[in-house]
Amino acid sequence: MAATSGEARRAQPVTTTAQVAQSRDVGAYRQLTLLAPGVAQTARPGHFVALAIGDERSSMLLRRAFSIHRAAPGEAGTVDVVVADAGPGTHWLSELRPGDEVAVLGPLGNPFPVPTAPTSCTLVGGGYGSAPLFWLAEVLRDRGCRVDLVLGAATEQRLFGVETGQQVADSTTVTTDDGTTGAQGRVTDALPQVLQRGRADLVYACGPMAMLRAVTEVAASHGAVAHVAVEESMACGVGVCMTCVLAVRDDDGCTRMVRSCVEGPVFRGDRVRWDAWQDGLGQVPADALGAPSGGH
Amino acid sequence: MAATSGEARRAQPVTTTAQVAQSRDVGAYRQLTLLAPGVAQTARPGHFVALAIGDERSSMLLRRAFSIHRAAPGEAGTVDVVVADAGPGTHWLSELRPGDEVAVLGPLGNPFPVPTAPTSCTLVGGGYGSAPLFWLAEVLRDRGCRVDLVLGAATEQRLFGVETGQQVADSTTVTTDDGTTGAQGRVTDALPQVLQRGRADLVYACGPMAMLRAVTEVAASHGAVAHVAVEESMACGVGVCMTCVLAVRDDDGCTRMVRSCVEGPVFRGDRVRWDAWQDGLGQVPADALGAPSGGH
Amino acid sequence: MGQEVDLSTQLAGLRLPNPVMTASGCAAAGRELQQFFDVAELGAVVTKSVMRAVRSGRPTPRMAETASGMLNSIGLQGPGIDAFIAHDLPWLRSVGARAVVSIAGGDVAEFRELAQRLGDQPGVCAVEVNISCPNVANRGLVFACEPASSAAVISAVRAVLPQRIPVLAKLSPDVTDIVQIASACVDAGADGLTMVNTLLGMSIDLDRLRPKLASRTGGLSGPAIRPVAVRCIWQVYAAMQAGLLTQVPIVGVGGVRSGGDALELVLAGASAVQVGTAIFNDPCAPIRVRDELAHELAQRGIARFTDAVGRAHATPAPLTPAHTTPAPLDL
Amino acid sequence: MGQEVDLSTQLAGLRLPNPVMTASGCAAAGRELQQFFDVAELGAVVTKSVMRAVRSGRPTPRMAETASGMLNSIGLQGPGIDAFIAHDLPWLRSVGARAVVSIAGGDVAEFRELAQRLGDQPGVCAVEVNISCPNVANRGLVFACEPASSAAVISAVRAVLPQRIPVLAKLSPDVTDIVQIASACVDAGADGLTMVNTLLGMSIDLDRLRPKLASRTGGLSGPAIRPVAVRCIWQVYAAMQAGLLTQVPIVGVGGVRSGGDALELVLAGASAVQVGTAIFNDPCAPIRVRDELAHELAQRGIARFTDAVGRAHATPAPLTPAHTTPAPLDL
Ligand SMILES: Cc1cc2nc3c(=O)[nH]c(=O)nc-3n(C[C@H](O)[C@H](O)[C@H](O)COP(=O)(O)OP(=O)(O)OC[C@H]3O[C@@H](n4cnc5c(N)ncnc54)[C@H](O)[C@@H]3O)c2cc1C
Ligand SMILES: Cc1cc2nc3c(=O)[nH]c(=O)nc-3n(C[C@H](O)[C@H](O)[C@H](O)COP(=O)(O)OP(=O)(O)OC[C@H]3O[C@@H](n4cnc5c(N)ncnc54)[C@H](O)[C@@H]3O)c2cc1C
Ligand SMILES: Cc1cc2nc3c(=O)[nH]c(=O)nc-3n(C[C@H](O)[C@H](O)[C@H](O)COP(=O)(O)O)c2cc1C
Ligand SMILES: Cc1cc2nc3c(=O)[nH]c(=O)nc-3n(C[C@H](O)[C@H](O)[C@H](O)COP(=O)(O)O)c2cc1C
Ligand code: FES
Ligand code: FES
Repeated sequence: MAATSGEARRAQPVTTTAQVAQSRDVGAYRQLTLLAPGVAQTARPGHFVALAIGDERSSMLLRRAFSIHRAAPGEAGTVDVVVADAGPGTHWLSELRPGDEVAVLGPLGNPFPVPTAPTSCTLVGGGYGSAPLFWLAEVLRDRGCRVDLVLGAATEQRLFGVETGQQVADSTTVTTDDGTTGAQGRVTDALPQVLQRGRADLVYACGPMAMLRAVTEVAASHGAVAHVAVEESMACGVGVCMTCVLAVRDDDGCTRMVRSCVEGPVFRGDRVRWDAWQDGLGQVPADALGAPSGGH
Repeated sequence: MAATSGEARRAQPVTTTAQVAQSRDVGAYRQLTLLAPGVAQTARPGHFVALAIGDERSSMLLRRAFSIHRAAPGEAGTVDVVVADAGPGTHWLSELRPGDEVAVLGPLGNPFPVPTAPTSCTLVGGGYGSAPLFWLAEVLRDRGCRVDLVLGAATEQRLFGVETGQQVADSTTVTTDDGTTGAQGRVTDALPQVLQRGRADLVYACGPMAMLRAVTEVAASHGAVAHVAVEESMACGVGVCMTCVLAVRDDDGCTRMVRSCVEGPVFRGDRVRWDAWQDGLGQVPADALGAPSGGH
Repeated sequence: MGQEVDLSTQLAGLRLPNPVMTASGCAAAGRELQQFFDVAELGAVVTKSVMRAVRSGRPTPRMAETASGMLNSIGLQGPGIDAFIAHDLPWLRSVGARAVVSIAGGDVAEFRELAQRLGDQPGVCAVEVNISCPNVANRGLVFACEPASSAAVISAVRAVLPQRIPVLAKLSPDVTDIVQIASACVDAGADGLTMVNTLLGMSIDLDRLRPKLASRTGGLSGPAIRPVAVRCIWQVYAAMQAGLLTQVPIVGVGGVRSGGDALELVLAGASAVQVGTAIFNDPCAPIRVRDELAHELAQRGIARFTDAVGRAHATPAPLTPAHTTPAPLDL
Repeated sequence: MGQEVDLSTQLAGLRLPNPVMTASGCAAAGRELQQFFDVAELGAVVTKSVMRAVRSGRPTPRMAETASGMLNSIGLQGPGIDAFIAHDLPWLRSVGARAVVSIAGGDVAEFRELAQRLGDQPGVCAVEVNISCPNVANRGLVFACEPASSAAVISAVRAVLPQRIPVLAKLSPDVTDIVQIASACVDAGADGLTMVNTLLGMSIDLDRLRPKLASRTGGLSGPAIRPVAVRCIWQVYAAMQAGLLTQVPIVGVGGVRSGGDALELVLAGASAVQVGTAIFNDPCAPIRVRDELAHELAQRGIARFTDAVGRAHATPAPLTPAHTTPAPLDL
């Protein structure tokens, strides 16, 4: 199994008001380029930002979390995010125009751990879940890794970054549920072949929970370790509210309800208690530390 | 006493989404030109509109009321309002830019009653309260009336429409509390002389309650009738909520708590129970119909 | 799309073409809204709570805006029952609107008298009893705060009204145990429950350093309180399902601004829904909510409104053991 | 401008440099916020309610956004008192923060034990007793819903804590008569009252047609509930002024997002203010609220924070008879 570096994983988050430098449609999504040098400086692939919706009079109090698609440090210091218009908050963000302002909090969470030595890696993205993978691919390639990419979505419009993938990865495989482009099927249908071809030791995945679970299982059956970025509802993003927990086994095999915002969002797939997660509900396993719950 | 026409006073209000055609600073205020043909068509001086703040996710549920400064019927059909940035709602409105949309409800309320025969009229405006008076002045002049204007404010910046006044009225007198322009003092200091000079039979006033009261008294002492536009907090603007009431005597001398949105906002000054209004509180006079209150 | 959905609903024998009503005190007696849409198209118009005598209400300011809500302290200003019967009821009949008449009183006798007066009036579809008003005999404590005084009012009203007129008890959320109050009302003969009235709230004027409302406290309404309304409806509906109280229809009210909001109350257990404060933002809100509700139901493939009532009480899918086939992606 | 104002306040013998605290459960034990500002600059850090044992909390989703608010159902996930004493308290001491430790229990014995453990720990400035948790012995009814069980918890805690550590009883607004509960707590020895905890609420997922929270109901917080918090503070403060219960300081909490919001609670009667949900919108909210509060006071010419406490209770100027001199214009 490949060693991954744990150094300097968490970054010092900052709160800042960013100007929107660009906003453009990319398939079914909207890509925002935000001027946020303080965030861009320390961001690494897998970090996320939390964007506030509206001003201090907004009826939507909670920030929305977005994987950083790409950060360009430097004086201008931009951070790109890819937004799916899924509800009122993301809708508000989708309508931002260049020059508008948005409050940004980040970089948050733990980024993808990267191998210390050249390793063969397969990156799997579902829908907008591919957003952080291209930057990760570049970082991995810079370290001498082989990178194979698998991108899937329900339909062509909901794929993100296929062209970029073709530029940054050694191979790019595309699947769609409806077969509008690429192979018809799921990413996990294509994954075994990609893993075999690339002899991957490491798998990185970002997308819906059901996909992450399946990717973890396929990776394991091919002797690879999966690092998956989960997406739990988060109220604070910084570790103070305990809304974003997930059942995860620690080194000693003990299951704890850990905060995905600060102890994740990237977890080793084989540590996540997938059996406790279904249909949008995250159960507290009976053997978890401090289970069962009572009180409120 | 001059006869005023009561015909066709209330208009059929409509709800519409208006585009902002123009937004510009005028002294301390912001003048908005809204494309609202349905409203412009039936509006008359003294009518008001109620503007919604933000969209269906706004935390500010209640509309804000604004006197119509001027309505230009026709195909384009514009309505102008003059907005003082006094709080979060008016601040939001002040920041609207051409092309933005705002929900408009109007025309609401009863306009200023206009005399059926040529009459000498004095119009008194305090601060942005002068906004509806210039259009009124034009209507009065069209009917052969003499129009003297008295405009007052705390300071020069808070006067509205002095130049327009000089164009549309027979005379324009300006007062400021701090003497930055015009005579130092209040509108009621200047009013007696204007009334005498113009031999006014009718006085129209719009501004803060304390001013309206004083104007009513000065008018009475000069044998003139005052029509004043009051400004009560309004939740609905259309007569269904009962928040906007004011103690007013009817023809028989009986005091009732009447809705200023539909039975006003223009009242005969000598009918308003000024004794029941002080320091932002509107009391229910003990002799009012249905007083005293209990319950909730 | 909307046309496919059967919106009709049943409230204790009263059949309504659709479940959307105005909330008491937010639509006067319907006349002013007729300028914007035909109030006869609503499920019903619930009129402002009327008392025996003409009332001038509370001093002003009577309202204050709050975050996603507002406070009001109108003080039940109104013309009194005689004028209501002489002017408002006939008008509602003349336009073909279904009238649910809300009544309020300072003591049981006043409630009884109001119900008596209404019992033989044509055009009264139902009587909603606003028990969230102060009981003059009990230090001004509102009736709805105590099971016994709530029950006393409801049974007095039920006793004098003809059986064909359903009695809806309108409950206050400001109680420790709403199921207890609901239970007392149902036992006393309420044919349905309207939930909820406003929450008691207050707001301070930071310039004048005093309460914004002349009456200091007022009723909090609007989207801010919707989670409380949903919870109250849920609790009482669940208690009915569990057999803890007799099943009667619930009329949901509190923070409904859109068809989706209305659906939330319905899924929690409401057989009809009232629109209140949202009218002040949009005078067309009640009829818009009706149309949006039809659309929301159609989108979800629910052909009959009544199939949605209480639907969220169906237990969420239990967690099954780990299995390796992932659900189809819907990215 | 802010510097001119003396922000210090007194809570039952505990002197704080300023009145702004974090709200329990919204700042963990302070460590995460230290990344954004120095928590020692706050009046105090109120820690997440701790129980005897480690607790994994409730299933997810544990939160839902609502209009100007949110619902949560964390279920008091936490490390248990031993780990809290071993890790969190020493950290707070190490950075010089004032710690108000919130405790929760399923029965009186658990509360007592927690207080006992904390009594001899250095760095405990005050203990806040979260009585809004279910009483396992009483069908899970929360302690704060009944005067007797509230009093039982408070007197047990007060009895075992050294006198120098003030006990704050944290009340639930979900009661018919908050003055009654406040009174019971003060009689049982509470040195102060924290008002209010969340309101019980619920939200339905319109796609899944089931409650959004896995635990169905949850606590409603945020600006939406501020009018309820202000009203509760006002009622209890007024009752104290009227001599109906012993005067103790009130710590206000509920919907504070800005210094102006904090001032609202203060004018209603709060001697200190907690910031909760607003932290999720802005992790710097507590320190920003402190600065904004200083500014709001300075703007109003109030040189000492304590002069603002309860100020809105001064009766509004009575209406004097008609006079003809108008007040100066301020257009
Ligand atoms: C670590 C992380 C990274 C993410 N990266 C991206 C990304 O790159 N691009 C993207 O489009 N979306 C991303 N999401 C999901 C995104 O945060 C949600 O789509 C968004 O919060 C929905 O907000 P809304 O107001 O549009 O929807 P609503 O459903 O109205 O939101 C209501 C509340 O639920 C929360 N919520 C709703 N859906 C989700 C969700 N899927 N995940 C977490 N919280 C949710 C919201 O934050 C909000 O608090 C990410 C989420 C997480 C946790
Ligand atoms: C008939 C009428 C005509 C008006 N014409 C004008 C005009 O031409 N230009 C102009 O600038 N303003 C006018 N006003 C006042 C304007 O409506 C208020 O300034 C505005 O509502 C304040 O909103 P806000 O959100 O900025 O302030 P906030 O104080 O935050 O408002 C909070 C709530 O109080 C109400 N409110 C606050 N101040 C007033 C007030 N002075 N009068 C009525 N309600 C108030 C608001 O409508 C809102 O519901 C008029 C008011 C009325 C009733
Ligand atoms: C201005 C106003 C007046 C009200 N008057 C009454 C009333 O007379 N009788 C009554 O039962 N409820 C009254 N209510 C309460 C509403 O009917 C409704 O229960 C409450 O406002 C919650 O619904 P909403 O959020 O849709 O407004 C009033 C509410 C408002 C805002
Ligand atoms: C996520 C979350 C967790 C909370 N946990 C606790 C808790 O453990 N103990 C407690 O007394 N109150 C808890 N509360 C309630 C808050 O301390 C506060 O009383 C309430 O949220 C109202 O204040 P706010 O509107 O500023 O959030 C919690 C609130 C939230 C939002
Ligand atoms: S989102 Fe608050 S702890 Fe993770
Ligand atoms: S503002 Fe509603 S009745 Fe006048």
